[in-house]
Amino acid sequence: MAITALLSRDPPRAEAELQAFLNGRTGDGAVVAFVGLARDSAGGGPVTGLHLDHYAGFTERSLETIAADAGGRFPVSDIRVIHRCGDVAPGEVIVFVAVAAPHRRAAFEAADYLMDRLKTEAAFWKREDGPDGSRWIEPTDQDREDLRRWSD
Amino acid sequence: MAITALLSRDPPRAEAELQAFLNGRTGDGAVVAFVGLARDSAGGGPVTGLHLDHYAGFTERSLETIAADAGGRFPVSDIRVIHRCGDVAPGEVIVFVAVAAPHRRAAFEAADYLMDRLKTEAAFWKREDGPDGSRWIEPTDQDREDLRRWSD
Amino acid sequence: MEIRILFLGELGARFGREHVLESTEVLTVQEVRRRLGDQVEGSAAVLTRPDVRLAVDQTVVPDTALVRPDQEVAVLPIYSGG
Amino acid sequence: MEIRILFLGELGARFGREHVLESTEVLTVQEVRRRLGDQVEGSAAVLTRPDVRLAVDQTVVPDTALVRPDQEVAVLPIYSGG
Repeated sequence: MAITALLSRDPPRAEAELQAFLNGRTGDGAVVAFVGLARDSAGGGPVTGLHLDHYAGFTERSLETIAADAGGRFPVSDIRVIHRCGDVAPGEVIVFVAVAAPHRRAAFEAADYLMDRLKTEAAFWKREDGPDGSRWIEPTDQDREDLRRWSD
Repeated sequence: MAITALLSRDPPRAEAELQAFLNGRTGDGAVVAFVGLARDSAGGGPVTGLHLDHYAGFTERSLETIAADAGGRFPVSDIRVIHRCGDVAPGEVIVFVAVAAPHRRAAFEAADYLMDRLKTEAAFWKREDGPDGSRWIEPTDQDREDLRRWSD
Repeated sequence: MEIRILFLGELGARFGREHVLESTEVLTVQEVRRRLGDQVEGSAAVLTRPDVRLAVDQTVVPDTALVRPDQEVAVLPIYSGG
Repeated sequence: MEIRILFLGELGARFGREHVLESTEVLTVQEVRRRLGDQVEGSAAVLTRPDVRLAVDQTVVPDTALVRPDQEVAVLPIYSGG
């Protein structure tokens, strides 16, 4: 099993990542990819950009822990997580997650789990910028509820 | 909402499809892509290839119905389904599904639902070829069980 | 007049994909099953199975539906899914 | 000797990202919170909040943990997630 989790200042290139992840894969029947994009609005107001603050080293380890936990929890073959930090424009990729598995149920569940963990437990501090100023974000109630689905 | 469901004799080019699906997308936070690949083994034995028989016109409509049902059931923005027919070699893409939505839960659920329906109700007849001959396939018990998760 | 018959999937592989049923009358799907079973050697048993469905002009129909001589009938074993 | 301090996220934006706490002794995390609150204007209240956690050399630790003068302390508001 190959599990990689990377932090990137540049936007992950989802199509190239997917192609590399698929290449030569003959034992797995299922690949699920999740691409998280920066939206141009939130809570009814326009968003002109995001800033994802991180703590060098610490944030990378939070990504690695989440990816490793997914690999230990589901019967999957490979996991790849690439998460953006720094300034993000609307429409740009924030996160790319790919999971390969022999069967699709495990691939779907692992990707879903990865995103629920990443949206609450990845060590980022997110600022949304809009025409009326900036605000720092916390996980939504929905995010916390999603995460509780996986509690043992 | 744009819902497309296509039948293709050529392998869907997952990376190009994903790129086109992401391009210019600023209102959606989530894209889930599923790529189904032909495995090189099944039930313990090697598989040298698949043949997906279809009924021209009828099979396309079964794909369109499944995609439309997903669009009606989940709060998603766009759905794209490309399904292979004909001869498929191990490692080749059988099906590409992409779903975009403002929020990730709907994108995951719609993709999951699409695959459960496609694996049981898409009008294909699949033959697995191996060194000991060929056999025609029916949905597995797991496939039928997965589908029941969505019954109202 | 003839009804064009298509056998899909394994049935096409076993019995040949395309057949023609000569008919000048309107038949029920039930009658099409029986006549096909008589005409296509070895197919009678499989054609009585309820999980082998028939589509008339691309629409799956019950055994009581009618088939005109110029229509197309497809014999559909259970789908494998994609 | 000095303890290097990093304020992350909103706290970095409000109070400045990097600070230095002069110290020649081993302090508890609790003491680091208090001294920082005294030193960085306006930060005292937020530094007592239990959801503001401190990491010593990149590991989140309880308030009873010890900080040596050559270590790095990060002040972590609640994560937004990615």
